[in-house]
Amino acid sequence: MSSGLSRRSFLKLAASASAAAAVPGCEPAARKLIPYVVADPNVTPGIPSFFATICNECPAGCGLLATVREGRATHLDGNPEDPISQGSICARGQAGLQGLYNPDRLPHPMSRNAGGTLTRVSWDDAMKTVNSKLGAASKAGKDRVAFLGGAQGPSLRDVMSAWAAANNSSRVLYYSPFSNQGMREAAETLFGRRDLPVFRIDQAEVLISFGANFLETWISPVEFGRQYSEFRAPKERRGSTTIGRAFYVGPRLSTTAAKCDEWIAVAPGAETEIGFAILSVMLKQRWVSQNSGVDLDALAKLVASYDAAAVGKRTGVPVDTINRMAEAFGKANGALAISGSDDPASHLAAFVLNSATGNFGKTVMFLQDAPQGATNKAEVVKSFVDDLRAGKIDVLVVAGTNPVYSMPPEYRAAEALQKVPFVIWAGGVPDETAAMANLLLPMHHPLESWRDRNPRAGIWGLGQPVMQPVFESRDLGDIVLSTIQNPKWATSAEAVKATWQDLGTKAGGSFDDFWVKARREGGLFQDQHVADVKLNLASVQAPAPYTAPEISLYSYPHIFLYDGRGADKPWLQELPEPISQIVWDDWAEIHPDTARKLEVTDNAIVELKTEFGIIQVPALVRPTVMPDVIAVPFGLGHTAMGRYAANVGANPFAVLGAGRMSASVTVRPTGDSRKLVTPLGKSEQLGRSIVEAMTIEQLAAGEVPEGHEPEVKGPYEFYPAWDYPKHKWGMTIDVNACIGCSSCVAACYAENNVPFVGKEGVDNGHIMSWIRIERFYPEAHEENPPLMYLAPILCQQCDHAPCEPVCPVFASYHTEEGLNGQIYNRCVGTRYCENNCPYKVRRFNWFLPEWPSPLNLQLNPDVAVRGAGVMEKCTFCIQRIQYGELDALQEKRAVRDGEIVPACAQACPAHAITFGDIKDPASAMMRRRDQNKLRNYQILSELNTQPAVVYLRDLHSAKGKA
Amino acid sequence: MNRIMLPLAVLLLIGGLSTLAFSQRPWAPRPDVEQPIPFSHRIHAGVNQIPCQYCHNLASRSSEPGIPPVSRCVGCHGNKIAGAPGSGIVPVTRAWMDHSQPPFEIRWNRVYTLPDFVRFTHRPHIFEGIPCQRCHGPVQTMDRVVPVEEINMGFCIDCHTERHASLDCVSCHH
Amino acid sequence: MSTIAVIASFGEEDQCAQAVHELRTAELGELQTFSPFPSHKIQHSFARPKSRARWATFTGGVTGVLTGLAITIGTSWEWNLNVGGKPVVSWPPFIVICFELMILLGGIFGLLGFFAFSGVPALEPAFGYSERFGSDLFGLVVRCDEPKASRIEAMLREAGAQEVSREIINQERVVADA
Amino acid sequence: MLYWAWILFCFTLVGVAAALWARQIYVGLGVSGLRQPVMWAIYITNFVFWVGIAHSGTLISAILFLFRTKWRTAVYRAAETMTIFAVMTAGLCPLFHLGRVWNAYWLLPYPNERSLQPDFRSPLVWDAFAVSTYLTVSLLFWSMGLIPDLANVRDHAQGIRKKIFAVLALGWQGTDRQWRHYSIIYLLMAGLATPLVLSVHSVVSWDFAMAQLPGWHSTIFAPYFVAGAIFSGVAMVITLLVPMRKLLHLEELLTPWHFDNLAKVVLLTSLIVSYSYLFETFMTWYSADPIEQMTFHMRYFGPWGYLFWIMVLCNCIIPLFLFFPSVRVNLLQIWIISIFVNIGMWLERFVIIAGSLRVNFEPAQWGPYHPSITEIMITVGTFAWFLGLFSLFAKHAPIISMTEMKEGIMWLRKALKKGDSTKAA
Repeated sequence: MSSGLSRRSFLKLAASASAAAAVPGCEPAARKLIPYVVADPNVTPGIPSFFATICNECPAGCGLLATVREGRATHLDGNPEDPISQGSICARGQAGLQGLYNPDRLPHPMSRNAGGTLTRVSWDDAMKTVNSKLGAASKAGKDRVAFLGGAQGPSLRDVMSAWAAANNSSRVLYYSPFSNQGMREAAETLFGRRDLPVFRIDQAEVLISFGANFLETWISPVEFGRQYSEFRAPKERRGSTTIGRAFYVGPRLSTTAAKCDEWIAVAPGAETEIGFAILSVMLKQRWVSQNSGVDLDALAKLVASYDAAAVGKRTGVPVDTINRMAEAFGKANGALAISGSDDPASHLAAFVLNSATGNFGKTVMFLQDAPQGATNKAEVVKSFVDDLRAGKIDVLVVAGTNPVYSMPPEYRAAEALQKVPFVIWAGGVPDETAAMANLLLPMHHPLESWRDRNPRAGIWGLGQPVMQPVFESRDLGDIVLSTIQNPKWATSAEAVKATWQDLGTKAGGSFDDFWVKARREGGLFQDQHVADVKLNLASVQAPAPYTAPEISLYSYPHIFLYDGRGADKPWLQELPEPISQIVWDDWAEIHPDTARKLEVTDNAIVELKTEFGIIQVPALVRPTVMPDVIAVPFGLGHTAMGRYAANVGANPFAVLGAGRMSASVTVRPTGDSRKLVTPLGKSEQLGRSIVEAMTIEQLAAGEVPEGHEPEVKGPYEFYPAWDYPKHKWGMTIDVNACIGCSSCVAACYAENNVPFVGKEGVDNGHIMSWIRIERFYPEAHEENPPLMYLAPILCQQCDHAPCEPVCPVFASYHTEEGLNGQIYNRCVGTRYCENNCPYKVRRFNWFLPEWPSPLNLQLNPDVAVRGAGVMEKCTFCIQRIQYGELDALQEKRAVRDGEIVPACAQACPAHAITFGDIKDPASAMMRRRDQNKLRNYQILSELNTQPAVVYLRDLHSAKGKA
Repeated sequence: MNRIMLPLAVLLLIGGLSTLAFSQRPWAPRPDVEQPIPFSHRIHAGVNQIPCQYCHNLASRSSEPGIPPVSRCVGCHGNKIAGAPGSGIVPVTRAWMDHSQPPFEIRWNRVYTLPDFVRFTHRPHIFEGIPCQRCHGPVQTMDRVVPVEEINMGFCIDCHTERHASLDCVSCHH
Repeated sequence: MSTIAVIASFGEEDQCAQAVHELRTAELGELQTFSPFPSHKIQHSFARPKSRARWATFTGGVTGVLTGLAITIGTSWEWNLNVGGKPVVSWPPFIVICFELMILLGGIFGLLGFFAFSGVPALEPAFGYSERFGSDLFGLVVRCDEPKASRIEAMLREAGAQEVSREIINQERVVADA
Repeated sequence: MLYWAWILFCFTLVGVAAALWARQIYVGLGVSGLRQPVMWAIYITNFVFWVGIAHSGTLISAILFLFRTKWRTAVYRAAETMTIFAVMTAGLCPLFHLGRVWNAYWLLPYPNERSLQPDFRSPLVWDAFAVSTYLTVSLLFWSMGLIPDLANVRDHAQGIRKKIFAVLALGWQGTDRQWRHYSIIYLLMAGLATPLVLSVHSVVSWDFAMAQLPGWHSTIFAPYFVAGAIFSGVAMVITLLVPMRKLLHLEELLTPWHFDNLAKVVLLTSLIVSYSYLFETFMTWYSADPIEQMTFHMRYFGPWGYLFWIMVLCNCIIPLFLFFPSVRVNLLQIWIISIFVNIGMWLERFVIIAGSLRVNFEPAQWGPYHPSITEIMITVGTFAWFLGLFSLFAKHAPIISMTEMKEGIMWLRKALKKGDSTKAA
């Protein structure tokens, strides 16, 4: 940002040019226009600027492209240059904006007095205190000052190390609850490496996931979502049309499991058994690749006690299933086994499976360089917390991590923090750790600061600030660098630049060009050579045979709230978890059989007691979890962290052992209940064609499911058909590619100023999302159903739209480009259109929507904010269509295919949504329809509404074939 | 009979007219807008023939026409910038010299506003060669800009119909 | 020659009707009756053609249908909007509007026609009206030349009039009826 | 005193409802229990209910006038008055339910600079036309019938009352000329009102039948709704007349003979309505449309099944007692039956409107509905508004048509003379 502009006037200008707060109706727009003194080259009122930066919502390190309007970031998309995100981003990434504009962010430094109350202090006073405390501590002895942070990029690590060194300390620690310690341990045992390998699901034909929710939270979900849709796409393989076959072994039918062919329900911890049993079958059947280099004798010894029959007995999995998986895996041309279990032995099994079939280097590989470990080993963190408790630290700086919330109870982190004389907390929304800190400093949001990331070898992401800070916050690096004398870099921006200077030197050429390119492309992306690793089975001990506890608790990172960092973002709370469809709460999924045994029903609060403690969670009785397992997601149960997160649900971290995601548990119904809220009505389709599926065998044979038409029939017209002179916009949605991640939903919230309504609002049926992931269970009578039906449902933009002729005032009408337009300012709110909409995709504003300041700064100025009493709906992002058409008009050319992309299609990591012109048969959208003619269907097509959206049926393998 | 009907008709007429008069019309122009600087469009655009888009340089590519930054003023006024005390250029000088001070910013008063549900964008209008005066009136003759046309939907629609421009509702309302 | 009004009151509808019939056939003067309810017999005895007010209703109905067609088709052409793929001029729904406007304007025109033809609202009271004519008696006023009055009185008494009286009326106070 | 207490009670309830409505306008429709997918519920139920109530008034006054039915004279003024107030109430209901009620006038054509007019293809615009026409024509018809009676009141009133009624009576004196034109126009208005009353409820039923929602999309809706309207309307007439007869001492004018005839109409329309229920079910089965069948299955056996069965009890079974002549002349018994019919017919509309919305095409969007206190109080308010207005009118204006009663008494006297006393008994 140019320096010629004060932040206040800049914000005022932003406000004047935006439509954010106004309401259709009568409120006058801003009446003052304040010019720049010197025009900012990055800000053109009315035209978005784009900044490449990096995402901080999980360790995957996706590249982002931030849309900045009038100096405000309004939308986050994937950075198309970035090899991980490749232009798409998950819901959590998009909700980063709500972290940036969170109304509960610490607005200014605060200090806690002896009484425990917080008072506002100035930055100068705060820094004076910090300096004196640090000075005293560093003089008191070595290692009396410490830093505890979340996963960080190389530059900030350098800064923190330099700071610690200047303070006579070496204690800089990084902690994050999900850092794949099990996989790192297994890799260290087998290959002598602690970094994470690279997975290529798209290179496999068969995939076995041992509890790895790779489409939700595991390692790099956006990348895996893209790979998985490639893997599942029907392809000619060895003479027949097939899709990749996927097995999910785990306690819960997660979104990932739902997209697989088969869910093998096992109790938590039993995944390892299945893995070894598969190995044992493969060994017996000689399906182990001869030239894999695996020591077969050692392997035989390892799997000796994992005979399929014995494992089947111990885990309850049919032997036949194990054999089938072994056969599929062993015979596949490219197979991949992954594990997301907390048991290191399961990772061991997965690595051995991949090695034994010769897939190392093909579907999974280590790269030659290994990035610096993002977080510290569990033992290191534990001994550090012990040191804290022992009073060995005088000043502790905590930033970017929330130990009080997410550390296992055995660490006793809260107690340890109390023993530290002076805790400085720096961050956004004050969380549980902040509640124990002596000094609270507002830290820049990642979108406001310079930083970098090295998520894997060859990928260097560069994060640049995309806008001026919203609050009186400072960058963490700047804060700590200002406390040391003669720092190597004055600011963290300089530190980042220095790191990149090194990279630039290695890359060669002029640094200025390199730096411009890096900032434009969002980083440095280089191809990396695959490392040749050798499997070493010598030191591997077979794990002890598994015995299932009577009832076990299984916790898994919530698809949106992850390790709890998403809980303060209303979008993420309001997105229904795809499988349970629950919003704004956590829940204990209990199998109906178990529920009967325990005598609990939906919404009854159950008390879950482990050796570490007790949590109370409302029950959700569903068949989506293994019997005798109770599944509770991580992410909720905050006692602080702002209005959206605090006092919602329970925190499973508090009852689980270090690094564990499961535990033996005793369950007691408390007799109380709390209503779990979902926007979902019924869980079955009742035989209606909403989400359709077919087996790959049917597709290969050229058949269509019984009672369905092979392709979309031509329109039946009673009246003369309307002509669309220019364009006729349409969409093709591949249900098979859709992974249910809800990224499209989040993108729609961001792009179209869709308000959130809170738990009560959802319960009252006021949810506003224009697009939703619909989830249906298969019905009992269905032959060969998929595990779950999942598909995005949005306005179908029908040609014979039932909603249009019933509107008395033409608020709903058909545009000249085939869209179902909704004119908000004309709407009188009869709601007849929604009554007559078979798809129920229209949303009514029951109240005046509210975005607590400064969340309103996120609003898209191209879209009107709808007032109370108005119906609203999806229009395929009409503002983007208009923008594209105006661009084409100005450049005197036709609109190019792919030039206009609605927010949902842009966000989709699996590229399930394609948008284009129906009148252009060469458009990617129409080609996708044509190439998958047998899979085309339209929702409720018997109504002859003639939707502009054509879905492609979901594909899965027939029962027993997978 | 007239004794009843005539007063009734008058009453109805008065009622109707007052409803019209008092009904809210956010797009209605406000004829008297004082500006912080006695900036004259007549001198700039009329006498000196400076093209509109020299200062409002975004009009051809953005929805907004662009309010010229102070630097644009300084660019021409150059060394005469200081001006005599009390001259109209003084606030510009102050804004230029002392731009970190919010009190010295220039706060233009908006003359034309559209309600929030109208998504007007200048870009296609400039591209189609519509003279600025079509909507803004003969600005080059005005010392202080006052609106000439009442920019309501009827005004837009008349011109769109005449020029066969888009009459699709979503063009402006979304 | 002064004009005389003979006012008679009857207790029975039939008697009044009979008197009207006789006086009308005798052509002795202008007749006006007052009755508490619409008497078909009295109306019949006047032997007048059917009321022309009914054409007002007809005109209103036709105007309504035409107005309906004009506004529905006219306003549809104004914007030519596509709703649900239906034609811009969709006849079936427009019939509903035409029908309702036919009824509406038919009713309003009918009432106006009634006002126009019957002289209601009447600002001046009719000559010879008595409050009892509104409740239980039938009144008959005969306007005639003075010499005929006695004969008329006799005829009225014969017809069964309960009371017969005579009044001299000024030219200005002639009942407005023609 | 008791009377004024009753009026105060009614208008207090109206005040409460008005305050809640004002709050709903200010805060948003979220204060109602309406939700996805039940976007229409009690407000529209009330609308259909009150329009239905209105219909019997026009039926009694216009249709029976055309058929020269003799028993109508004593009750038609009350029935017609009920029509006016019921249409006024009904006209308010769509306003309660509008999201932006301040723009309600957009439903009617008026000149504007944007040349924007309503979409005449929308059943809601037909509604706006039908209901406003109905109100206007009913008012004209009613006030025309009132003119001779007002003249009569004028003739017997004193002082200021006389002056007021003199203006209201428009100088009516019952001359042969006045009666001549009056009779023909009154007849023609009755002739217009008859198709109007059929059209209005048909249009109201098309609000639903024109939608493609299962449970709404049905061609039998127009006759079915008209019969239902007359059913509920005549029941409401009985509900009002029985206490009115007692309180205003009209025993001489409103004889059991009148009620016997009203009860027969109730019985007939009850049978038509029952037949419609059966036929709707048959059509659903015969259509072999699983979605339609599911909707009806849910209507009978779903979570709101009990409402349906209460409705069947009230509308189909209880009215069967009217087959007994002794019940038909027992005022207390038919009064109780009429109240059941009112409840049943209100439920019928609710079951059709909200019940069908609840189980729409999209199972994932099925949802419950619970009326909020705002909706309940506004519903109560509509009843209070209607009853309050009716009470005021019954007390202060000629609620029995004197003119027609006079005609009727004349006829009765003659009938007695002829010895034809059976009808009169």
